Amino acid sequence: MNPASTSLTESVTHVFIYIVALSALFLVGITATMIYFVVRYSRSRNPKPKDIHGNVALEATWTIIPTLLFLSMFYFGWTRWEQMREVPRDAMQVEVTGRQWSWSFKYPNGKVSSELRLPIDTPVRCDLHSLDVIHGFFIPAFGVKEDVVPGKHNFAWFDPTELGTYDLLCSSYCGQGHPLMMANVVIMPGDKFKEWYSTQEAATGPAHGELLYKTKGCIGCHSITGIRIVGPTWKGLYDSEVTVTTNGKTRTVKADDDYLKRSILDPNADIVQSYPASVMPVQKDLTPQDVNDLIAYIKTLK
Amino acid sequence: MTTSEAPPRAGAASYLEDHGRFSGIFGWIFSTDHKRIGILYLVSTLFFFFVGMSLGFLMRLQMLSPHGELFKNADYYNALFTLHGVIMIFLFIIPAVPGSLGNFFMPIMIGAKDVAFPRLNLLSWWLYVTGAVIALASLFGSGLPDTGWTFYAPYSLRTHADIPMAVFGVFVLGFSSILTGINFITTMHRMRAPGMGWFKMPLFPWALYATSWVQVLATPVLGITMLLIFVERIFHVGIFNPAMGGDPLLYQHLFWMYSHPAVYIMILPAMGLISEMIPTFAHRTIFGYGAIVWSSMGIALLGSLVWAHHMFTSGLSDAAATVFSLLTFLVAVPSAIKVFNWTATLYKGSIALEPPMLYALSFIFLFSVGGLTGLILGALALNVMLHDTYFVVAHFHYVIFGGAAFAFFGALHYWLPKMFGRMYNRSAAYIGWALLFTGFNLLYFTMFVLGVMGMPRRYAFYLPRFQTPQVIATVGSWIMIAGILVVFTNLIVSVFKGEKAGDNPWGGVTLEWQIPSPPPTENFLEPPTIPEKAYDFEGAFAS
Amino acid sequence: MAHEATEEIHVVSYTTYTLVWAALVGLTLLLSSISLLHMGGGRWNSLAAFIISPLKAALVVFFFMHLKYEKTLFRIMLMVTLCIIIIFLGLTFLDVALR
Amino acid sequence: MSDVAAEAGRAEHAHEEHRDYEGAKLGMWLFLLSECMLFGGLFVLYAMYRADHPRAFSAGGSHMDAILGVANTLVLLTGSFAVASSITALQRGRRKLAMGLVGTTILTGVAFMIVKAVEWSGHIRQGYFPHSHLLQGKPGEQLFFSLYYVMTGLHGLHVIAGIAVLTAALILMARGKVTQEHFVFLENAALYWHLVDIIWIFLLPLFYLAA
Repeated sequence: MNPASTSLTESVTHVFIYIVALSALFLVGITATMIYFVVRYSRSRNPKPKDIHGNVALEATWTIIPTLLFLSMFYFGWTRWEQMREVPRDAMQVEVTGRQWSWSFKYPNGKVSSELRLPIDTPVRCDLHSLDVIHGFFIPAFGVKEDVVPGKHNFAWFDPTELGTYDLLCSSYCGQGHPLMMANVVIMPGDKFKEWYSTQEAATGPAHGELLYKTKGCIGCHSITGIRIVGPTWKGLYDSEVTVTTNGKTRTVKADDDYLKRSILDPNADIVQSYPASVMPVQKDLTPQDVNDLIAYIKTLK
Repeated sequence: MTTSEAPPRAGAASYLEDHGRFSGIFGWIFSTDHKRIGILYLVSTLFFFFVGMSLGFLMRLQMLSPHGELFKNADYYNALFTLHGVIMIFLFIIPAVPGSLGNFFMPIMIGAKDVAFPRLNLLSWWLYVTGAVIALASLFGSGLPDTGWTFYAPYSLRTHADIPMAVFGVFVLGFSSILTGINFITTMHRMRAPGMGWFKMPLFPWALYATSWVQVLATPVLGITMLLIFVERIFHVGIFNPAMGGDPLLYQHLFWMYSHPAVYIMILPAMGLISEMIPTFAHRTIFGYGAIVWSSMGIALLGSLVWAHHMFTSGLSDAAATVFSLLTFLVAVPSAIKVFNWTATLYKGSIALEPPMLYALSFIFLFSVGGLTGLILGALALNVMLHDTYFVVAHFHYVIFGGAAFAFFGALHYWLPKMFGRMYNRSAAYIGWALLFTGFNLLYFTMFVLGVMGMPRRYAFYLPRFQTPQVIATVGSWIMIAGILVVFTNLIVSVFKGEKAGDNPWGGVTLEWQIPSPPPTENFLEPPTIPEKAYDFEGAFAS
Repeated sequence: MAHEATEEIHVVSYTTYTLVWAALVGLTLLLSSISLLHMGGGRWNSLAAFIISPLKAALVVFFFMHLKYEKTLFRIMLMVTLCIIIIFLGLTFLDVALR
Repeated sequence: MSDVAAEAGRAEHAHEEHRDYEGAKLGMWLFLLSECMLFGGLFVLYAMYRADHPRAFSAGGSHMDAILGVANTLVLLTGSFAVASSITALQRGRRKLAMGLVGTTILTGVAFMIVKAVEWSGHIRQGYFPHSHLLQGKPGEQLFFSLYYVMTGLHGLHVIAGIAVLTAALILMARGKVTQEHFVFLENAALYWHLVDIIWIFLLPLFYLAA
């Protein structure tokens, strides 16, 4: 826990300390009493036991007092949580899209990013969408978590108060790439953010391809470093010889533009050897230009 | 089972010798004797415990390094935690205590000859085995099961694993559990010995009574949920598929309507075992018998109403989240009452720190940790932070392993002399316990720390900053497993080679201590003497 | 082993069964005519279903299934089960309706 | 030793012969309550989806043949009446009449299933089944039909199970195993049949009268 990361973490920390302290008190009390009794009334010290069937007053006490304490824990947990559910009106809206296995962030001006860059001291409301299964939007440093459920409009908001780079993790199990479904949350000074926010990303070419790689889910399965994740790596892929199975027949093809285009648009046409079929989703939201840009990006990965 | 040198008692042979109509292995697997069925459950559930434990061991090995010590492919790790969960929950901890110790001792403790429906009882075990075989057959289907034991939609609708087979296996296992519940409720209503009033019943049967109700009324909801996943996978009806208008959160509602009460199916019988062991080794009556009985029923009832606290971050409505959080704090009250009563039972007792008692006392400690961390998770603001992290994993293992399984292991030490007429090696039992207890806390307490640090569960790989606690937890798992091996080697050896135990080695007063060890097939050679009150130690020692 | 099969056996007369059957048929026809003839609009439709169906079920449970002649235990068990179903419905609705 | 074992074996056998009608009925009731919870889960789903898509459910209901639904209800109610009366007949010692009444119930069950088959095949022919093109883009109606197939399908399986149990009762009555004194098997079979009836009583307004 990093108590200064958002405006809410401090009050949540107070609840945490309150409940943990009370719980520790319970635990120590019970354990100490137990150990004392075991020592004091051991068979060697106390050979003659006494049957005590109960004591209404005592039992009533240890029913009522814990009930009240438990209710107080509920109360504090609930009121702090209410604050976490009330989004300030001036919050900036970011559309977060989770898919197997990557995150992408869309800003009000249409800018798309693979990192969640935010200005400091500005409340932000993240609207969470999923394109396939349930994911979990989890920023441990901020204590923020909300499931990203397909067909549902969940949200999370926070108010970062410290500069820095934090991890965004997926908290809800979503398959093979689950542990790798990460993104950076970058909290920037207001002016630096504005500068970044107003810069337009390249709309075509390899740079655009790279953005697509990071935001359209490719990154979840295809590495650019040469290691195997779920699918084949893109490093050195272009113009290499690939052994594939097409309609049940094994053949060797050259990974040229045609091959790559076919693999992006119809992933099950050629199945690369030692990789399973029907893992890659069909890419419905890529324009022909997008596909060309992706291929241009792959070409740069020598 | 070599008890042939035991002097034959007048009346009837022990259940170990009397194989009924069939001999050899068939004398066991076709026996309708509740004691033999209890032993069948004991052997089969412990077998699956060891399978599940081995999978857990491999998971901990994988966690030794951030990039995965064993597998570079997350698929294998995902299969490990799925199988570990399914096996430990559906094949071990749910059937273990009611199936083995419940079957063996509940009829004896209420003075009955057998359960109400002995053949149904055997059918339950067979269904259990069938369900287990079907569930494990899914391993050899289209891919390794990788959904986690929760089978959350829509992931379970899309994965390549053989989900229909797995959920059908779980459905059959649920059916077995329902039949056991029906059998136990009927037995306790109809088969109590004359004079054995409801409020003279020992607390283990009472706990089983509460458990059985949960089994009968909650398990069918799991049944229908699993059936729906099955139908969904085969006919694509879209009931939970968001692409077709279905609502994946309703899957979670239905799943937890069973699976939260299932936690009480696991823990309630264990609490019953603790309520047996503590009075016996303190040599005094239980403190607040009525409170323990009513808190069992209260837990069973309230526990069925808190399911959605597993869904606080899923987009549940704010009103529902508030109500479920409140109910969650209320269900903690009866559990707290039990803990206080057990502790108070030690007061002015004459305590023998035998191995079973050591397990019972560690249960109180570990269960308290589990229960209190449950309060942390039940608080809405904190749940947001801790949900789906190692904190939940640690909390669950403290309650179910530290709670239910510790009570089960303790009760195996407690009742082994009764079941097999032989005593285990006490020093080995102490050593096993010490290793188990130390390793357990090292493993799972570290997980609380990891959870607070923000380590999500079900990760085959993790960020380097989590490595030190992960390594500590793995070392803990080695110590714990060493302990388990010592404990069970000792128990298994003593079943065959242990010293003869008397009929009542601990000075217990419940009915099972009035009969020979091992018990004869008919249980009671003469009608049992029902004490004036439950756990009447003064009366027992006066006579 | 504690109880012998000495409970008194209550034989229900054919007349009772016939009357119950007639009532069930009558209620079914009433319900279907209300909804098929759209008597009083859709609101009556649901209301009729909400009242008449449980009434029919109660007739079956109490007479055909002999609950009227069974011990209180059976009634309590049925009530507990119904309450749990209603609570399940209510608490789930609390989420679905107020999301 | 073997004598002792044999004696114990006989005792066990005698024990299995022990009859506890109250216990048997209690067990059956518990099983029925658990069946109620099985369908209870589906009713929860139905209620939630109907609350989400009231219009679509009404539209879905308009594709149902209400006359067939009502007719089937009457068939099931009559079957329930017959099997209930068969217990009275058996208790009064009229075995033939009792067997005839159980036979009637079995026939009503078969008739019910035939009507059901006609209905399902009709819907499938018209193109109303999960994933059919008629239901594409209509999530509410899709859910209505999915629930319709799942709930009536599961109910149908229970009807088949009920027919099997009643047939077993009929055979046992013919063999003299279920008699005026020992009628608990018939009573439990009847209880199961009534549960099947009750579930249908609720399915009727939920699907056939949902328009």
